Amino acid sequence: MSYVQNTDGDREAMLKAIGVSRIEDLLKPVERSLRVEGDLDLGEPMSEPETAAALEAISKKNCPASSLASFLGGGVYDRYIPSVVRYVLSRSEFYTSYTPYQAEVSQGTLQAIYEYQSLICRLTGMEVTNASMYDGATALAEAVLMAHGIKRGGAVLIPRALSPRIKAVLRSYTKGRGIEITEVPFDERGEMNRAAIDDLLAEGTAAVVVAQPNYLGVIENAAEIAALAHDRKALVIAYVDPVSLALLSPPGDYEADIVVGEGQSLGNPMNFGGPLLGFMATRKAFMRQMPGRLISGSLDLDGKRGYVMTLQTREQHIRREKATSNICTNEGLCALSAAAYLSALGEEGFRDVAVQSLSKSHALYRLLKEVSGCELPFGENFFQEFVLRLGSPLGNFLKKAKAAGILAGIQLTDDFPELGPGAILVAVTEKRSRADLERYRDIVKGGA
Amino acid sequence: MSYVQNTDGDREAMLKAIGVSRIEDLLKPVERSLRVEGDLDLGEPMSEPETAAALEAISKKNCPASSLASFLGGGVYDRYIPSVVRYVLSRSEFYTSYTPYQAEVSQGTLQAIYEYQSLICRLTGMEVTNASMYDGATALAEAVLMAHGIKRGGAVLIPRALSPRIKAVLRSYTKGRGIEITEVPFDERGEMNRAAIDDLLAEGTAAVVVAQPNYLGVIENAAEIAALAHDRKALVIAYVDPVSLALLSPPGDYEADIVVGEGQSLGNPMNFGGPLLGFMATRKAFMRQMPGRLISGSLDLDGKRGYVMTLQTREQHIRREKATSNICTNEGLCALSAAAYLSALGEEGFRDVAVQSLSKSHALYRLLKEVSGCELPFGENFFQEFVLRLGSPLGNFLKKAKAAGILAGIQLTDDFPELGPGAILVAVTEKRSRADLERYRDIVKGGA
Amino acid sequence: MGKTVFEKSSSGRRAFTLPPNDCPLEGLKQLITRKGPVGLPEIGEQDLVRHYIELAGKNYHIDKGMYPLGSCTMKYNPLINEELAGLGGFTGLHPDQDVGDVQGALELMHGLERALSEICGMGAFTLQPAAGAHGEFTGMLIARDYFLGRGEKRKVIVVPDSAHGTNPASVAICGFTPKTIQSNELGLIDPAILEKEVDGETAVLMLTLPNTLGLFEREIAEVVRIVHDAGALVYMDGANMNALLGIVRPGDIGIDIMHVNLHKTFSTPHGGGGPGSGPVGVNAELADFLPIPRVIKEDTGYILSCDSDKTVGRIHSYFGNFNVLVKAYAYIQTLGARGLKQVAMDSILNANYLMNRLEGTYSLKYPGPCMHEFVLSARNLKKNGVRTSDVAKRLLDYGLHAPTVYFPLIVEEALMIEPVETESRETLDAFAEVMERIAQEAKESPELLTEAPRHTPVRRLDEAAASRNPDLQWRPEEK
Amino acid sequence: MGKTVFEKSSSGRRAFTLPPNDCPLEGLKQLITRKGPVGLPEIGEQDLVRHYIELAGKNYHIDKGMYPLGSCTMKYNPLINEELAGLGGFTGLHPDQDVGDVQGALELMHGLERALSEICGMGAFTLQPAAGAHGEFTGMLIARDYFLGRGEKRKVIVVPDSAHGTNPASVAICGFTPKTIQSNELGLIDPAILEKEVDGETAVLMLTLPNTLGLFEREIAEVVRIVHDAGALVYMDGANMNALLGIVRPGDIGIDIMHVNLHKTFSTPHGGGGPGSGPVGVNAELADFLPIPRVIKEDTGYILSCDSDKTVGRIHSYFGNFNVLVKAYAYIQTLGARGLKQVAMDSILNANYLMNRLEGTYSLKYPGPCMHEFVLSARNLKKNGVRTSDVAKRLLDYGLHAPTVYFPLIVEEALMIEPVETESRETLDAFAEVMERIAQEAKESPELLTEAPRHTPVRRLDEAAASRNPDLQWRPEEK
Ligand SMILES: Cc1ncc(COP(=O)(O)O)c(C=O)c1O
Ligand SMILES: Cc1ncc(COP(=O)(O)O)c(C=O)c1O
Repeated sequence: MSYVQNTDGDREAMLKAIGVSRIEDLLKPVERSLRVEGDLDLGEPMSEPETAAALEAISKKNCPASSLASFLGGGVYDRYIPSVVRYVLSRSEFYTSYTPYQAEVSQGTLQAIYEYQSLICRLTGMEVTNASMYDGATALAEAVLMAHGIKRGGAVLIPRALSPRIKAVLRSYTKGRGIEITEVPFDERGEMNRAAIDDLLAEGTAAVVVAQPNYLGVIENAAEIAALAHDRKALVIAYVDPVSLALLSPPGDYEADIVVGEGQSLGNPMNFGGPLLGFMATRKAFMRQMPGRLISGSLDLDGKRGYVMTLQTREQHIRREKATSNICTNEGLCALSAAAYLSALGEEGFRDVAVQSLSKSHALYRLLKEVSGCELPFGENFFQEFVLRLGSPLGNFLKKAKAAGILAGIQLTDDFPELGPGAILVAVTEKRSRADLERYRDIVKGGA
Repeated sequence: MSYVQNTDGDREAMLKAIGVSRIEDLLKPVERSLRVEGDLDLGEPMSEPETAAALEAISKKNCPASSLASFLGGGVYDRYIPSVVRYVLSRSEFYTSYTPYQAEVSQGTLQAIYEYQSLICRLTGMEVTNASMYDGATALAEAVLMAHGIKRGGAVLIPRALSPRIKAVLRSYTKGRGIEITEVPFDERGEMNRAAIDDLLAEGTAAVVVAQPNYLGVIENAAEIAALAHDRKALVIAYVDPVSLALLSPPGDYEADIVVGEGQSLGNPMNFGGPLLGFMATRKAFMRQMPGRLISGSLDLDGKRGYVMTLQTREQHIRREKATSNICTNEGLCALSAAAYLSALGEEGFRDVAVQSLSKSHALYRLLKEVSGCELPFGENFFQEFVLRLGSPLGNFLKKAKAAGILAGIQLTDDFPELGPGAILVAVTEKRSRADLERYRDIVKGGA
Repeated sequence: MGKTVFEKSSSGRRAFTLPPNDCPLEGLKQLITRKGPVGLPEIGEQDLVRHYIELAGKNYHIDKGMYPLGSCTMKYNPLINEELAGLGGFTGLHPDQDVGDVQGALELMHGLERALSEICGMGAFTLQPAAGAHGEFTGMLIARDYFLGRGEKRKVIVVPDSAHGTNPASVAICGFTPKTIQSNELGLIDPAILEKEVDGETAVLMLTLPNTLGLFEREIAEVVRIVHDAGALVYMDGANMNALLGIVRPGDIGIDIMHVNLHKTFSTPHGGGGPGSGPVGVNAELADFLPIPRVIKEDTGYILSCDSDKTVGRIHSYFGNFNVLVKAYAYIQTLGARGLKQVAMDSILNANYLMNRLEGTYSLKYPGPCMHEFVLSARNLKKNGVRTSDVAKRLLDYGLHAPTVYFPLIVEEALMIEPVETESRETLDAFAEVMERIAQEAKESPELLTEAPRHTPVRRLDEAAASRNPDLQWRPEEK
Repeated sequence: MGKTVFEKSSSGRRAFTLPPNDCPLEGLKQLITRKGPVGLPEIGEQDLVRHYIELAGKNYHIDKGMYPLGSCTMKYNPLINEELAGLGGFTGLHPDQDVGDVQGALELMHGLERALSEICGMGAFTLQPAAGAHGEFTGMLIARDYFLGRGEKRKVIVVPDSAHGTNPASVAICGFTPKTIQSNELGLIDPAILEKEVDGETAVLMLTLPNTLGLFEREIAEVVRIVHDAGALVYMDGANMNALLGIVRPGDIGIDIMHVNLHKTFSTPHGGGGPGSGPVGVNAELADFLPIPRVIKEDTGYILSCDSDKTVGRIHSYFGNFNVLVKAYAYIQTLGARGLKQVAMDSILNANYLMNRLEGTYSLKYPGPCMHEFVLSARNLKKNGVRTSDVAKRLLDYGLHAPTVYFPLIVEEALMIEPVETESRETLDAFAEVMERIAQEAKESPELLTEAPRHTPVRRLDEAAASRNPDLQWRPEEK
């Protein structure tokens, strides 16, 4: 089937109005030799039930983490999503609307995103934030470009304990500008090595990136790192997990200059890793250097409150080659999810998500500590994720866990050979029950 | 969790405004001795994820027909439902609105039901129809009460080949009024025995019910039966399958006086048999005797078209004990489904549903005809459903079919012992594929 | 704007197509007897969606604002319940499936019957009735068969004058004769009057508790005693059960038969007119009269039983509005005992708060405290040429819904207000403020009321013309 | 009315609660370093739903009416695709799951890559870019690494003056230098001018086809020849691919790199600003430069491969906007080859029909036939003191959305109109009628335009004040 509405009768009447006899006549500007001959090799049109059956069959070839006890994290988390979030997202007023170019008929989207901005500012303790970026990785890359722009050059220090995927994106984004990126190793507690930072920081360093918690789950002493960086006039970019901010100091408290992160876990399904939600916040002073769309409150002709896109001169519509970035379509609907999620949970509920993730991840850590042969290289200074080392190749263990309905974690050894063989990253969210944790422990016990 | 919004602070302020100190003080009119002591035995409140998990677990204890190749019918059918129908039903403007008592802010529901009425009139060829009844069975019962009222008494003839469940409901509804209900047997072709009708029809007979097609799937010569009834001044009540009306004469053509039926298969899921959608249509002359709500077009003060509930004097709000029936809350949302369904399919699409059901049921019939030991007691004069007789108890056959993912049909022997042992009612809708039919044939072959 | 779907039709458009037919129609054409088309509209998916979005925009609904409709208990409908009722394991069940394939459904129904029995203090429940009035009818059938079984020819059902219209109608369609008794000056049943009206002819006293004035029958113990002493039964219309959850169990106070409205008390949505569900509960002695089939729990699982020679029979094709039952069950699970009691307490608090605020502005015939609702009268506005219906229409102009009007019949110019527990104090205050402003307007510029509404999709519609000459279906000529 | 969620907050309300925590927090308090609350609103589920329903009511959207936004291809978003993208087998996948557990997802991605390659005539596609501009950036990275690999220091990207703003911006953030070339009097690239601008410094010609005037580059074969002869690559911004489906395959005419916007051409919804998806296709020679990981089909199943020493690397955390890919895949499956071609044909027909009707009323700088869109100018209304933005705002008063305005930059007072194929003739006629009425109003009562809109939730907003002093977050003091 097709979603075209013209009937043959319509077409005839329209062609007559135009004054040609066939649609082909309108294709004159396209030289015949350039045109496709015959049909594309794509198969026959399908009816709705056929498409549905085909896609359902494909979906059943997957074994989704959400249907198992998943301990996978590393940036994307399996969390409870309140029904109200799904409901808001299912309203076509939100999902079938375009970018709010005509503010007067887009107050729904505009106010929702304004509220999203307000919520992100509160979470991060920052003054301004944009309306979303593609994901945490590109948000960090844009933050580095932004810092590099503000400082007019300079190298950037990043933690080694940053997601290898984020590091890869950062490399792709910065190589065109020739920005030097240096990794700061982690110390024996899994924290960013402060001595190494001290060594690597030069007068011209543009920025130091601190990940809080870092990719290995470890809570950094972000304030100390920020102070070190600021001492040498480098900007501080904090890459933060938004849920952790219910319990950890907001980056505003340690005077971060730019804050970025991945917001998927604020009400968005995992969706095989996309769409995600990159967020970015900064100080008011850097507002005009920040990429991305901004929504501002304003007043209408009658003095009534309303919302508009603002500072569009920073964007590519107007300044084109001088734009702060090329981002245009962003992840607006995911930002709406995040706003609905945070509003549904509220102060108490959101804190509870963080508290449960914290206490459940520590409960598993403690259970595993009792198992012999089970190494936990870093201490208890972590939020929701920790490194577990089993000492031998993981294939068998992961298979056994899977058979018991458990996705045990992300393998780390390829990306972090220094962690030794059999290292995995174990994430525990509020969705896991004590019984899941005990089952995990039992499998480790059986296999170790 | 609870959906109450008052906080303790709210309660305090409100009690203060009222001038009492505790909510209990407002319970003064309820003598203390009448009150429940302690908590009900219902368990602890649950959070949303807990409720969801509990209900999902229960739902998984079912093996839904929709996930198998189902040949169950008998009034409720497994049909394709267009996504647009689900979407319309998911809009809270429709499902969370009340009965349209305030017409000016209920034009959405009112127009939708007006369109539903128009569609049912077109399907049945009748002049007026109401806004829905509980189900086909109660619609038929109300039609019998209505005919009895119009004729001021008299017996009612019904086909033996009517759903046994509908007959039971009819008995419950009519026993209070002492209406005599007589079954007319079916002949060797499965049709309502015309000679028997002739015999049973008396001058005072209130109505003859004809089921088209009847419960055994057989297409009746409704026009002939109607003529017989009208000859003796009895009213004709047609109980029709709405999908069959795409291909069969509308009851208006054979001058039925009241038309009723079950509309579930017009865009409503099977839902374990509820909610269903009873429809009822009649001649304009009987409009004021018809039970149920009616929506009429009208004009507003400014001459703008709008819709209102009308002839409410027939209902219980005003005339109370003289109301045409006690029905108040009806199946409005199911009527909306039906309207959306018929509009989505349109003339061609709806006809295709009927054509596919007809041709697929006949294809299976023809396949089974080739299998020895497989009896098909009635001829080819059927729509979408037919009787298959295997001659021996069915337990084994049904089990084997189920194991092959097939729900083979409804057992008939208890309700229709005259059909002999091993009789089942086999329904084939447009959802079944030729492969399903062949699989069915193979199982019969293997087991017969 | 405002066109019907028929006027948006253009031949050849499609919003849905079936997969191709893989079976021939050959040799079947003679079965096709319809001459000419049905006359269904043809429209593309986008335009059909727009049609319904346009209609949706013209509806008030609970997610837009408060519905202060007395007796209707229009409370919030939790989203999760909609999701759960939509699970394929529920929606995809055919009612003729083998019981082995529907154990979950039967477990849920059995669990809901038990929960309702616990909440109401009744011996057993049936879930078959598809709405409240259907429940009343079922209850009357039970009473009929009960007395028939005892060889008693009792034909009279006593109904207070404040009762909902479905009560006498249900009585009448069952072959009983309704007899109306007057409420006393407190709006309650007067035991002294009742005593005189009840006799050996009386089958049932059909009362509503709290009654439709929002009042609890203070003398209920005495009322029940009088009826029982006369050998009759007490039926309770439980549409107002919201106020009693966890506070009073009707069975405990002697109610013999009752119905509840799941689409009110148990938060299942009303769907613009249905589907609803009106389960009926009976005391243990009457359990055998309940409709068949009944869900029975056995050691090996749940079964559907038709074994009962006393049953009133079937009153629905299958098991009632199952999809509605799922939502009610989820609601009860979520709230638990404490949550349900809180519902009652807050519905009572909200009603008294609002009554307290508004009783100076509109007149209150029967003094409080009320239970979950209360009835005001707009008769004090009559001198300004303003009627209750004008107040109602003016509320629409403020973007609010009107209360139930002109019911119960015993209150002149009645405005029956039930705020329900899911409304917040801010919402009640906002409603009260508008009600006060309207009373003021009635004095200062009554035409604002009599010409209301002005800000709705249509203005007041000519109902008289519609009922003189109903236009019940769209026809091309008429346009 | 119009309050933010913060102003609707009341401490202690909850719209969602977690199951109780079955693990102790003991001994972990020292890890908690946040001082004081976050400041999240507290609100009940009903009031939160009402909040978003209120906001929803203030949005225009495709299910309400047409979006004649040129270059945006706002077409109908089929409902079934939303349902399918919401299947648990898709939404519940974690990107770090073992490939064995995600074979369906990989099959879908592989199938979509192949379908896009077939549609565009390209050698290979990546699905990683999350939007069109992200695709442009990816394309520029590929060109960069390609020339780097060849040891060529080409730094210039030639961009026509009619290009979308993201084109030069993408060029710049990649470290290239954009060079703008003027369109000729037909609105097209002039091969003669191009020949002069392209040289050994030129890395890429970045063109849009059909261009943003809705015109097909008649000399495209010559244009491609010139660029290739200079050793440079041709990049095509495929945001306007809707007009070419089944008619022209960019790869066939020599395009080396291109992106398509799934959220335009392939009907995935725009979500009020995203998510989108901007897959990038390259010719076979450039396939190794595509981002990793790539989906490879092997005999035993699908794998994710990072084996490529030429790859530009990763440009997204995982595999792009997977959920969007599902919808595009379903769309392509549903339409098939014939359906896609019909999309192009009808989008061209609709555009020419509307252009033909409106070109007398507004002025048309570049003559047709156009492809899927066209650009009018409202400069003829200037004499009445009316600007394009006034026409746009007046359209809102009629319940319609405005076209894209003031773009492309080379048309004065531009009104860029793309009707798309999912709109019916009736809808186009209704739009044209309003456009004509507005032109009439501009002459007769220009204040209707300059003071528009009047019938929208808010009137014209003070954008200047907002940009002088942006209010980017709600703060209690400010209220
Ligand atoms: C007191 C009372 N009784 C009975 C009913 C009838 O219920 P239903 O509409 O579900 O048939 C209602 C509903 O309005 C009611 O309020
Ligand atoms: C021609 C053209 N190129 C590029 C883009 C940018 O696409 P996106 O918004 O998805 O980044 C657009 C979108 O508006 C466009 O119309």
